Order: sequence, then C-alpha cells, then structure tokens
Amino acid sequence: MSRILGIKYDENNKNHRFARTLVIAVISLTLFILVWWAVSVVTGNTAIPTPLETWNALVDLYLNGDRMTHRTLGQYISASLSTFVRGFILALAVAVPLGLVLGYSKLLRDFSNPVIEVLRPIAPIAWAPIFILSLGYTIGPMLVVFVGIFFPLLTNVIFGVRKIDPNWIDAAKTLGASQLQVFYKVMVPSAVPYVMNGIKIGLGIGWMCIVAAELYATPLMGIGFYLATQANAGYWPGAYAGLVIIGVLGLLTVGVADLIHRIVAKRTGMDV
Amino acid sequence: MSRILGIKYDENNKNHRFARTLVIAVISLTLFILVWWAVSVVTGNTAIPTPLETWNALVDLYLNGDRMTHRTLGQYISASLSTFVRGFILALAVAVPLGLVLGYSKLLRDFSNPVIEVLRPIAPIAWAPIFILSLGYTIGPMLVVFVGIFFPLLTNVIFGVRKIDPNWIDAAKTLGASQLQVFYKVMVPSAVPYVMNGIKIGLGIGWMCIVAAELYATPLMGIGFYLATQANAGYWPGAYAGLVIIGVLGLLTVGVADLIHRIVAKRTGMDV
Amino acid sequence: FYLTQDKDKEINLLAGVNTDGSGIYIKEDIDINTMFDFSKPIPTPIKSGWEGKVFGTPGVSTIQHVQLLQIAEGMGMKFAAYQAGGDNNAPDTVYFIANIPNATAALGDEFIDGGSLWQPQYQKIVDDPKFKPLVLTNDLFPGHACCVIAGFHGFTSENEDETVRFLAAYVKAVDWVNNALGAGEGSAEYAKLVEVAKSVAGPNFTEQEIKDAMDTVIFTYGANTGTPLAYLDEQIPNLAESLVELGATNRTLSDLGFDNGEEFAERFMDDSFLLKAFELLDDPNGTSGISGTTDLTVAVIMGDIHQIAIHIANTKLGGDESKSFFEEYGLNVTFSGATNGPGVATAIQNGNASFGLLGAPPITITVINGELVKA
Amino acid sequence: MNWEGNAGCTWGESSATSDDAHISIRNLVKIFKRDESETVVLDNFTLDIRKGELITLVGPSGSGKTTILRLIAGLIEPTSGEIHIDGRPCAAPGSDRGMVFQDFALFPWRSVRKNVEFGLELAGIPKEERKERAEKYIKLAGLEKFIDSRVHELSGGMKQRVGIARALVGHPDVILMDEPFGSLDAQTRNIMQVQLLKILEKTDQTIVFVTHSVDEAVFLSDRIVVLTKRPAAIKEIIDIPWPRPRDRADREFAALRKRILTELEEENVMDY
Amino acid sequence: MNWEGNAGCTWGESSATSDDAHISIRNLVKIFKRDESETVVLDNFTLDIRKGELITLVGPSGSGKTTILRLIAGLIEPTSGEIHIDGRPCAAPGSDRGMVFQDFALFPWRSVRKNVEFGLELAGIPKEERKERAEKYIKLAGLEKFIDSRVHELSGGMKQRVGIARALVGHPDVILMDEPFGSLDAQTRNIMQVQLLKILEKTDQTIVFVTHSVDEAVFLSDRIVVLTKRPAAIKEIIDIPWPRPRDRADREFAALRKRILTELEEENVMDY
Ligand SMILES: Nc1ncnc2c1ncn2[C@@H]1O[C@H](COP(=O)(O)OP(=O)(O)OP(=O)(O)O)[C@@H](O)[C@H]1O
Ligand SMILES: Nc1ncnc2c1ncn2[C@@H]1O[C@H](COP(=O)(O)OP(=O)(O)OP(=O)(O)O)[C@@H](O)[C@H]1O
Ligand SMILES: [Mg+2]
Ligand SMILES: [Mg+2]
Repeated sequence: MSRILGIKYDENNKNHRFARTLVIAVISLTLFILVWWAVSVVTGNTAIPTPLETWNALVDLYLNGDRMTHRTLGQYISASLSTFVRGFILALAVAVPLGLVLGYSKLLRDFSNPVIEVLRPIAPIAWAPIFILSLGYTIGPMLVVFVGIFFPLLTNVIFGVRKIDPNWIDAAKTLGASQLQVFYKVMVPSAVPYVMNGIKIGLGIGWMCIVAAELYATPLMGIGFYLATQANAGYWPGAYAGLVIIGVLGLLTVGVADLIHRIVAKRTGMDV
Repeated sequence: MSRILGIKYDENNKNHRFARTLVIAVISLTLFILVWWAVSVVTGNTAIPTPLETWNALVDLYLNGDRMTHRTLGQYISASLSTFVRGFILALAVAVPLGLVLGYSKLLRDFSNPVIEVLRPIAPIAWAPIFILSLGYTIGPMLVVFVGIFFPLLTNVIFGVRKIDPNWIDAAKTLGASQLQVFYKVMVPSAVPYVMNGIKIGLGIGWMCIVAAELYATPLMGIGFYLATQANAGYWPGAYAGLVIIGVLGLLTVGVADLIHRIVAKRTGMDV
Repeated sequence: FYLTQDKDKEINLLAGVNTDGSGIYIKEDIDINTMFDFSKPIPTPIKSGWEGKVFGTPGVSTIQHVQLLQIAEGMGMKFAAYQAGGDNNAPDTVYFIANIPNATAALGDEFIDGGSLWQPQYQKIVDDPKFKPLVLTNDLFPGHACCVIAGFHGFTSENEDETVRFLAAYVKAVDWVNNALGAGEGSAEYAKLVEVAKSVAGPNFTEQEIKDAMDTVIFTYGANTGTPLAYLDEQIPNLAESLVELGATNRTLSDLGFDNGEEFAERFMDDSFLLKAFELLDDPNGTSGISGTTDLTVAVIMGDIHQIAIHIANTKLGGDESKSFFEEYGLNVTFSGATNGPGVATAIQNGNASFGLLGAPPITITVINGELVKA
Repeated sequence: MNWEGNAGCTWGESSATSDDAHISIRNLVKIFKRDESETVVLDNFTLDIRKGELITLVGPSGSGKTTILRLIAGLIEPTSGEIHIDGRPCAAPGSDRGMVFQDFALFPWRSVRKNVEFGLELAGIPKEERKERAEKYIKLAGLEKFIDSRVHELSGGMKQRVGIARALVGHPDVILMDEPFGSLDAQTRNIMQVQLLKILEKTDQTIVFVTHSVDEAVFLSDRIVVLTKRPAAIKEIIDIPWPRPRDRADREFAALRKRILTELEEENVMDY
Repeated sequence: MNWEGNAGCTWGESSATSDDAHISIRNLVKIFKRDESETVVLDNFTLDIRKGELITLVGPSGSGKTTILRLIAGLIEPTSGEIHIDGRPCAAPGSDRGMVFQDFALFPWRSVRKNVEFGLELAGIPKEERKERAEKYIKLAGLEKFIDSRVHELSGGMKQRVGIARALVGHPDVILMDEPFGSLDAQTRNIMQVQLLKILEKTDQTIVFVTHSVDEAVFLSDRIVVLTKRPAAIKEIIDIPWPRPRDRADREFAALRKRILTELEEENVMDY
C-alpha cells in the first residue's frame, strides 16, 4: 500500500487518505463479489445465484416488471414505501408530543410507564396477524410499522427530555422563563437530537416490520412479496434481486435519517 | 396522593417512594385493563377480545394445548426458543471475536467496512425466504436470527474497542504491556459493556426475526405460528394469548440481557 | 374501524361456487392401496397406511385441511402439526404442514408425503414425477361443497340492489362456463374459457393441466330450483357441527346461542338475494334500468380455477368493445387476492371486500370463532 | 489587560457609600431530606449584601455556598427564614437576578447571539432592540467575531464570557456567580478575572460570587465572606478597600490570602 | 500534613550530588503533520535531567510539554534527535518509565488492588509477591480501606493516588507526571501535593513533572524549566534549593512565583 504509481502514501495528506479509502472500498467490494461468485460456482448450489444472474434479474425486473404478477418494480416499491411512510408519520405524530409530555411530567410518566413496559416487549411484528386480519390491508400494516417505530421513538424522546442539563432549566428560569417557556424554549429544542436518534432506530425496525408483514400478508404486494414469490418459485436470482432492493431501500430510509441526525447533532453540538 | 390511610406521603422516604411506585403501577395497569375491556365491550369488535377472554384462552392453551394442532404451549415455546438460542450463540461466537479484531486493526476494518455497510441495511427478515427455502427449517431460521443479532452486536463491539480511552492503552504501555497484552488486558475487558449492549439490542431484533420467520414459515411451529393460526381462524382471544406469550418471552430474553448489561456497566463503572 | 351493530358485521353465505374439485396427492413410491380400500363404493381409509405420514394443506381452516382432519379422526387418529426438526413419531398420529397452498410449495417441500389441494394446483402436482394422485375428494365426499360466495352484511343490507346485480352477473357467468364445457374442445367458448383459466392460474401451468383440472370441478351457484341453496342446506349444518366436534373451532355453536347446526345454518345462509337475482335474470328488461357503475371489491383466492366463473363474469367475452357480465349489470369489480380461504374470510370480515369466494369450512370456522352470526 | 488603575469602579464606590442592605438574608434554614437522613445545610444564616458591591463567599466544599446562591435566585425554597431584595421578598426565580454557572449552561442549539438574546425574547422585547442590546454586550465581552458561532465552537473562556453577557444583558440588579471560572485552566482563569472587571466596569450591579480560589476572591472582592463548614455560618467578613487591579505579588495581598487559607484549613476536615 | 522539616529528601539530595545527565535529551525535533499543515512542536530541543531530581516543565498551553513527556515515555517517536536514559536509547515504552496521567487513566474494570497490580501481572511476578508489593504501595497512598473498591467509587484525589501507586509499584527509574493534579479542585490539589511528597519520600526516582500551576511548580520542584511558546525552547532553568515543606506565604516563594508568572505572560499571546 505504501507506494502506488510511484507516489508514496502519506497518511497525513487528506487526498491520499481519501484515495486510500476509495481504493480499499473498491478492492473490498470487488473481493466480496468475487467470493460470492466463487461460492456460487464452486458449490453449484442454485440457491446461490452468481452476482451476474442477480444483476440480470434486477435489470429484467426494472425493464419488464414481474412476469408472474404483471407488476412493475415501481409498483412494488411504492406499495412498500407508502405503507411505511404512513406508519412513520403516524408514529412521529403520536410519539414525539407524548414523549415530550411524559419526559416533562413525572406523574404522567410514572402512570404510563407500567403500561409501556408491558406493551413494549411484544415484538411489533407479532401484531401483524391481528392488525392485518382485523383492520385490513391498508390500516393493518401501517399500524404494524407504527408499533415498530413508536416505542424506540417514544423512549428516546422521554430519555432526551430527562437528559436535559438541569442547569439549562435553571439558567432559563433566572432569565425569566415561565414553566411553559421552559418547556418549549428549552425542553423541546434540546430533545431534537434525541428525536432524530429515535427516528433512526425506529426506521430500521419499521422497515423490518414492513418487509416481515409483506412476507406474511402477500396481498400487500410490496417488495417483500416479490422476494417471497421468487424464492417460492425457486427463481433465486429474482429472490436475490429482491434482497438487493430491500437493502437499498433500507439504506435510503435509515441512511437519510442517520445523516439528518448527524447534522442536527453536530449543528447543536449535542452528541447523542 | 398526598395522604393515604392517614399517612402523609413523604417524597424523601424510601419506603414511601417504593409504595408510591407500587400503587401507581397497580392503578396504571388496572386502568389499562379496564380501558381495554371497555373498548372491547363498547365497540363490540370481535377482533378485540376482553382481557378475560384472552386470559381464558391462555389458561386453556396452558391446560389443554392447542386443539387444532395438538401441540402444547411448551412445545410452541421450545420450538421458538431453541431456534432463537442457536442463532444467538452462533452470532455471539462470530461477532465478538470478529468485532474485537476489526476494532483493533484499522486495515482490516477499512477492508471489511464496505462489505458490512452493503450487507447491513438488508432487513434481516428478508433473508428468511432464502435461508428457509434453501437451507431448510432447522438451519434457515437459525441463520435469520443470526443475521438479526450479528450486525448490532458486531458494530457495538467494534465501537467499544474504538471507544477505548487511548490513555488506558498508553498507561498499559508505560506499565510494560506488549501489543498482545494491550489487546487482551485492555481492549477485551473494556469492550465487555459494549458486548452486553450489543447483545441487548441484538436480542430484541433477533426475537422479532424469529417471530416474523414463524409467521412466514409455519412448519417452524413456534409461538408465532400459534398466533397466526388463531388469527386466521378468526379466534381472537387465542391470537391475543399469543401476543401475551410473545411479550413475556421477549421481556425475558431482552430483560435478562438488559439486567446483565446494567450490572456489568455498573460494576465496571463504564456507563455505555 | 368496525361497525358496532352486531348484525352489520355478520357474514352470510349467499351462493355456491363449486362442488368437488380438490384432490389428495401422494409420493410416487407410496402404495396407494395401503391407504385406501378402493373396493368400497366410497373408498375407505386404512389406518396403517396413514400413520406417521405428513400431509400438506393450504391452511388449518381450509376445506382440504378439514377433510384430511375428518379422515384422520374417522380412524381414531390425531391430526397434529408437524414440526421441522421436532419429534414427529407419536403413535396414532397423522401430521400436517399448513402452508402448502400451491404446487410450487408442495414440490419444494422436503417433509410432506402428500397433501390435499384445489385445482389446478393439484393437477400440476400430480403431473410431476415426485407425486401421483391418491384420490379425488369427489370420490370421498361426493358432491361436497367447496367454494361458496359470502357477503358482508354491512354491505348487502345497505346495497341490496347491487348485491342482486352482482349475483345475477355471476349466475350468468356460471351458466356460460357450463355451456362452454358442454360445447367441449374445439368450440370458441371452450377456447376462451381455457384462455381465461390460464391467465388466472398463472404461467406455471400448461394448457393440458388446466383442461384436466377443470374436468374434476363441478361449477354451480346452487341448483336452479325453488330453494337454490338446497345442497348447502344439507351440508352446512353437518359441517358446522363436525368442525366444532373435530376441534377445528375454538367456540361452539352454543357459544353463539344455537342449539344445533340447522339453527346456525338458517341464520348463516341467506338465499333471498340469489332468488331475487333469478327474478332479475328472468326479466327481459333487467339491465335496462341500470345507469352508472358501482365499484365493488371481491376477495378471491389467487390462482384458483374453482372460482373461474367470477373471472369470466369480469371478462369482456365479446372482445374489447363488448361489456363483461358485471359491466352489463353496472358493476366495476376489483379483485383482492388472498392465498387461501382464511385470507378471503379476513378480507370480508374487515370490510376490505364486500363479497368473497372461499371454501365452506374457512368461512364457517371464521363465523363461529368470530361469533359473526348470533341466535 | 488594559484595565489601568481605575481605582474606584462603580460598584467599588457604591460599596463604600451605601450602607442599606440591598439583599437581606434573615435566619435562613435549609434542610435537605433524603430517605432517613437529613442534611442541615443552612441553620439560621443571616447576611446583608450592599447595593453594588462584589461580595465573595468562600468556604469548605459542601458548606452550602451553592445553596445560598440558589436560594437567592429563587431556584429552591428555604425551609424557613426569608430573603428580601430592596424590601421585596424573593420567591420564584426572575430576570432581576441573573446567574452565571460554573459549566456555563449555555444553550447549545442556539448561536452566541441567540443565547444572549434568550432572556430578551422571553421578556417580549422587539427584535430590533433585542439585536442592538445583545450586540452591545457581545462586543463588551469581546466576542463580536463569534457572534454567529455555535456554542460548541468556542473555547471555555469564550463560553463563560457568553454566559456573563447573557446574564448581564437583561440588566438584572443582582448577578449570582457560582464558581464561574472553576472549570477553566489556571491561565484562562486569571485572564477571565481581569475581563470580568472590565465588563462590569460601568454597571452598578450587585455581584454575589462563589469561588474555591482564595486568590480569586482576594483579587476581585469588595468583601469576602468566609464560611464555616456545614451548616454554613459566617466565620468572618473581610473588607478589601484596595484599588484595582490588584497585584498578586503584593505583600498585603499574599498575607491576606495566607490568612484566609489558614482559616479555611481549620474548617477542612480532611476526610479522605 | 506531618511532613515536618525533612529538609533533604532522597531525591532532593541526589539532585544536589549527582551531576551526570540521567536522562539526556539531544536535539529533539517533533513535527506533527495533518493534511497540508505542519505543526513544529519541538525544534532542536536539548535538556539534561539529573538522577533523582524532581524537575518541572512549565510553559504556555500548547508549547509541547505533553509531547516531551510522551517522547521520553516512548509513546511517540521523535522526528529526529535522541533521548538516552543512562546512556541507553529509549524507543518503545517500557516499565522503566512510569507515567501518571491528568485524567488518572485507571482501568475501571479493575479494583484498586488490581489496578496497582497491573504492571506486576504483565511482568509475570508471582501472585504472592504481587499482592505484597501492591498492598505496600496502596498503604503508602493511604488507601488501604479502599483496596477492594471499584475505581468509580473513589473521589478524584483518591483516584490520582491510585494512579501514582500504580506508576510507583514497578520501581521505575523515571516517573513522568503530566498535570497529574490538573483535574482536581484547588483544595484537593494542595493536599495532593503534600501527599505526593510523602509518598515519594523514600524513593530515589527521577520525576519529570508538567504543570500549569506555577504555584505548584515552586512548591514541588528541585528545578523548574520554563518553556517558550511553540516550538518549545528553554527560556530559563531555575534551581530551587529550599527545604520542604515550603511556605506559600513566604516572601521568596511569592516573589519567585511572580517572576515565573511574568515570564510566562510574556510568552502568552492571548489570541482569543
Ligand atoms: N438537592 C439536594 N439534595 C440533597 N442534598 C443536597 C442537595 N443540594 C445540595 N445538597 C447538600 O448540601 C450540602 C451543601 O451543598 P452546596 O452545593 O451548597 O455546597 P457548596 O458549598 O456549593 O460546595 P462546593 O464548594 O463543593 O460546590 C452538600 O452536603 C450537598 O450534598
Ligand atoms: N497527535 C497530534 N497530532 C497533531 N498535533 C498534535 C498532536 N499532539 C499534539 N499536537 C500539537 O502539538 C502542540 C503541542 O501539544 P502538547 O500537548 O505537547 O502541548 P502542551 O504544552 O502539553 O499543552 P497543554 O499545556 O495545553 O497541555 C499543540 O499545538 C498540539 O495541537
Ligand atoms: Mg457549589
Ligand atoms: Mg499537555
């Protein structure tokens, strides 16, 4: 590594460091693909398609849609995402205000805590049969996503409000703040990074929930359904294409949240 | 609250505080049950059974097993837990050593990072169709649980090793430690709380995975299957009984890990 | 989300769809004659052949499952869930795996010795060298009710007119199907029927499989007599009672306030709409007064050609310019696809679909467990 | 460091001229209860503070200095006894008593300007005036270059100057400073002491200052109140009529320092 | 505080008698590179340290004091130049040079005893001897009551005494102390200085001490090296032959203090 194209690598040069990261990433991912390829060829296992077969399946899905169901890739993705987004918005709308209030009021927190602790350990995906069967394919999966995002978000917001430096509150009071002003001028803004952190964790779980719900309830016709039918039909390249899409969408949802979280945390200097 | 049975409540008395917590918890949970009951009765919605019906279904399942499948509660639970435990042990055996090594060696970390970042966003449950259909009902779901636990555990261990106070390493060196001694006398012990934290997070996700896998792949015959068939047959008290069991098991697995984590963190004074 | 009046969340059985049309398949190397005594007019199961075998069914409350359950219980055996990797060697037990809803699942499953499925999945399975046909359910339970049309009371009571028109179009389609089958291969109708059936079944099936499959099904909305649902009147009370007896339900008829199956069936089944549909069909000006279109969602089982008539009713049989039967009656029908009967029952139950086509057992089980009709 | 021989600054003068008690603390008792144990922090504490003086409280750790400040600020309530400011009792915290905190207690989600404007915002002062006043004080604190910086971009000394500007901008009658320089390194600390005198130069505010550093107390104060160990009683009140800036190498300075240190050492039971 | 007039302690004596350079630092250059910028911290730095003396480095913040200590410890390598101890070049860190850190750098997962034993463990010293030696030094540090305590249960001053015991127990020739009392409050700090003298009383170790507090330097040192601002050069070396304990109120003490402070102030460009 120390000498490439005759240029000596200098750990202290930013450009060199960047180049190194890039080179390593490329080598690493190439190796990964090669190993995958080798495993596929050597084992001869049809359940492990080669990267090329997977890529072709992906391209085919993109260009021609799913031949078995006559659905396009866009339809699959939008089915998954629309449920996901609605569940997320609902969770945000409920958990953030609730978390602020519960973080603020010890009495309310004490009262709600036992209920939260009783409901929280239920794996959110376990609600899927109940919500989907009793509330239908529109509201049901949305609520599953909601449950998945709700608890991590709520606990993070409560935690955030409680983690507030008591000196900030004292400072605000000596500057003339009323109780209400303390709440929305100190508690709310200082909870923002925690909200973002909760969103980040919640989105990851919510995304798992929607994929799981789609495996379970096929009429949702989302990307999880595509993966399951491809695997069911023994067409593994299609199944792996599904995995890739799920990975990319997962990366997008959580990655964006992570980015926002980092920016907020950095801007406010509050490292959560 | 300020006066109960003629005794004035004193915030500064430990026993009073404990009594308060207890009283509040009892009131809170009683209210929760009553609200649930009221909702069930008022809406008359069969998909919301009363707490009593749920309880009866639970007792019936415990005493007589599942009439539809002739399986006992114990069989359901052990089916879920055995898959879960095997996946967990596998994840532990792989992620902890790997995390220690990757945390220690920047070069290896740089090489593995792109691959990890490519694989991590794939919702673990999405592997379920592929693993289960291609590797069968024993190894398949175990690997799904493995994937679910693996990534949070790995990232926590790496994070833990990297979070090590560099002064500890310097201190060890000035006390005569070799590279190897620094590794196992400083890095390994100081990563323990992070390992515990990773386990805690991983167990929660792993538990979701097993429930989701059971909804998807019924021959696993775990508690998720019970829940799904009860809901499918429109017998909601049974479905809710399934929820309760899943909640209790989730509480046990994650709760125990949480407890150990807290004890370790407290004992070592390292608050992760 | 739910309508609060008891009557509105009722689900009623409105019409028939088909009888017969499922089959039990078995591994190639299993001797058929060890499992049934085929010398009797109705083949009798032989216990020793069944013990310890694993059967795939499309779901625990489907008709295929219930029929296997009846066979097992009939021999005094337990019909228990098979657990992959578990101990599956109990005496006097037949095992099941309840997520084998199609040929792909059956052919891909490593555990099952056989199973029961509807057409054309059954045909596809027995065409594969891995499995061979054991017996058609027609031969075991001649004339057994299979799929039925169920309606959501909350919809039918408010929209009587649409309900009648829906059934009328459906009846027309069934008649068309039976005509096409009667006309036989070579006729244009038959060719069209096969074309529609192929698109319903999906690309996994050959034309021959489709044709073979349709031969084993009897399509009917009910006998065309004064009491159109007579065959169901006969079977549902018995079915309800035996489902309860077999433990396939978690509630009993008396939980719902009924003394016996007849009482239950009387409340559960409602042939009044079908009778009115006949009147409408008899009226030469029946379609003239209809203006505009009403949107309807109907839940169906994906890839099930038992339900071919509902797809025929939604097809422009005379080319793109013509109207489908539904359109003739002013209906714009959307299908919501489920993988099995319970899925359809659920879609009706949660108001997602106004009507659903599904097996008699799943709808009966759902109605009993959910207390969806009460005395 | 160009605070050149301004012998009598405003508050220096008024400490000499006014004899009325500006803040009058009478028979103050403060007892903290926790479970079975009680901590008597103040027992009948009485002190008069003159208008415009800089009075310093020094005393052993845990003697109750912070408690006295927080009582004056109204952040906690006395168990019994009274505090009057200009004859009015002071209960709730208000913008008439500003406070400067040891760990700055700046709001990290606000810029320097927004931190200083905080109290003005609460008071509903119009935007233009707010801006003007904030800028004036930020300039006074020598931070005009950093006016739009985020708090976490500042050094400790800069942060504390923001804290002082924020406390001063609302023109409080009283400024309470609780070891304001305690978390700064020795050199920055010395610089801050000089800066503080500069910023205060033209105001007539009363400063109640708590410090651990006898050196600092002697350098800054008009009067030093030496406290006993808990429950805090007044051991001695020392008037320092010397002009400012004071010379630490001065003989008298060193002698006074030494005398106070000795007094404090008597109080200190080294229980560790 | 019963360190009564022991005018010449061991290391005090040897500082007077030995003139050979124990640690010889020759033409040391240390340049830190980061991207485009270079920081020249040491440029041709030369210093001889005598066996057994307590030598203190004082200088402006960022001048390079820590860098010098870390170079002697062998924790970093010089860009050029050499360090010899008793004629041997010192490259890698080793147990012959102990170090005491400002933030203690104790191992939180180990008890007090186990912290002190750490270096002995590494050296493979048998359990019995380890125990004996550790106990001796823990007693010397006045911590016998806390021998089995966890680190996080100790106060700052106690922690630092563990740090000192840990550095001393292996009998290193050289002890490097980097602002060891910098994170303690003023009073604890004064006590620790006295304690340090007590603990060191009977050893003949060479101490290289870095501090920000001129007061501390004058109180403790045999020699004070006053450094210029970066790149660090020696501005002056001051011999302090006075007996210990020294009296801070002493005139000479105050004068020396004042003189060094003035020198340092010349170096300080107040760039904030
Ligand atoms: N909220 C509280 N609850 C219980 N005890 C308290 C509380 N606040 C302070 N104390 C106790 O009151 C005593 C005095 O505390 P205070 O903070 O006023 O001392 P201090 O003089 O400011 O000490 P320091 O110099 O260490 O800052 C201490 O023993 C402390 O433990
Ligand atoms: N690893 C490093 N990389 C880059 N620059 C460094 C590094 N270590 C120290 N420096 C720089 O070297 C200079 C001297 O640092 P050093 O820590 O030795 O100073 P110091 O005298 O100990 O300061 P202080 O009194 O604040 O502790 C500083 O400007 C610092 O930023
Ligand atoms: Mg204090
Ligand atoms: Mg330093």
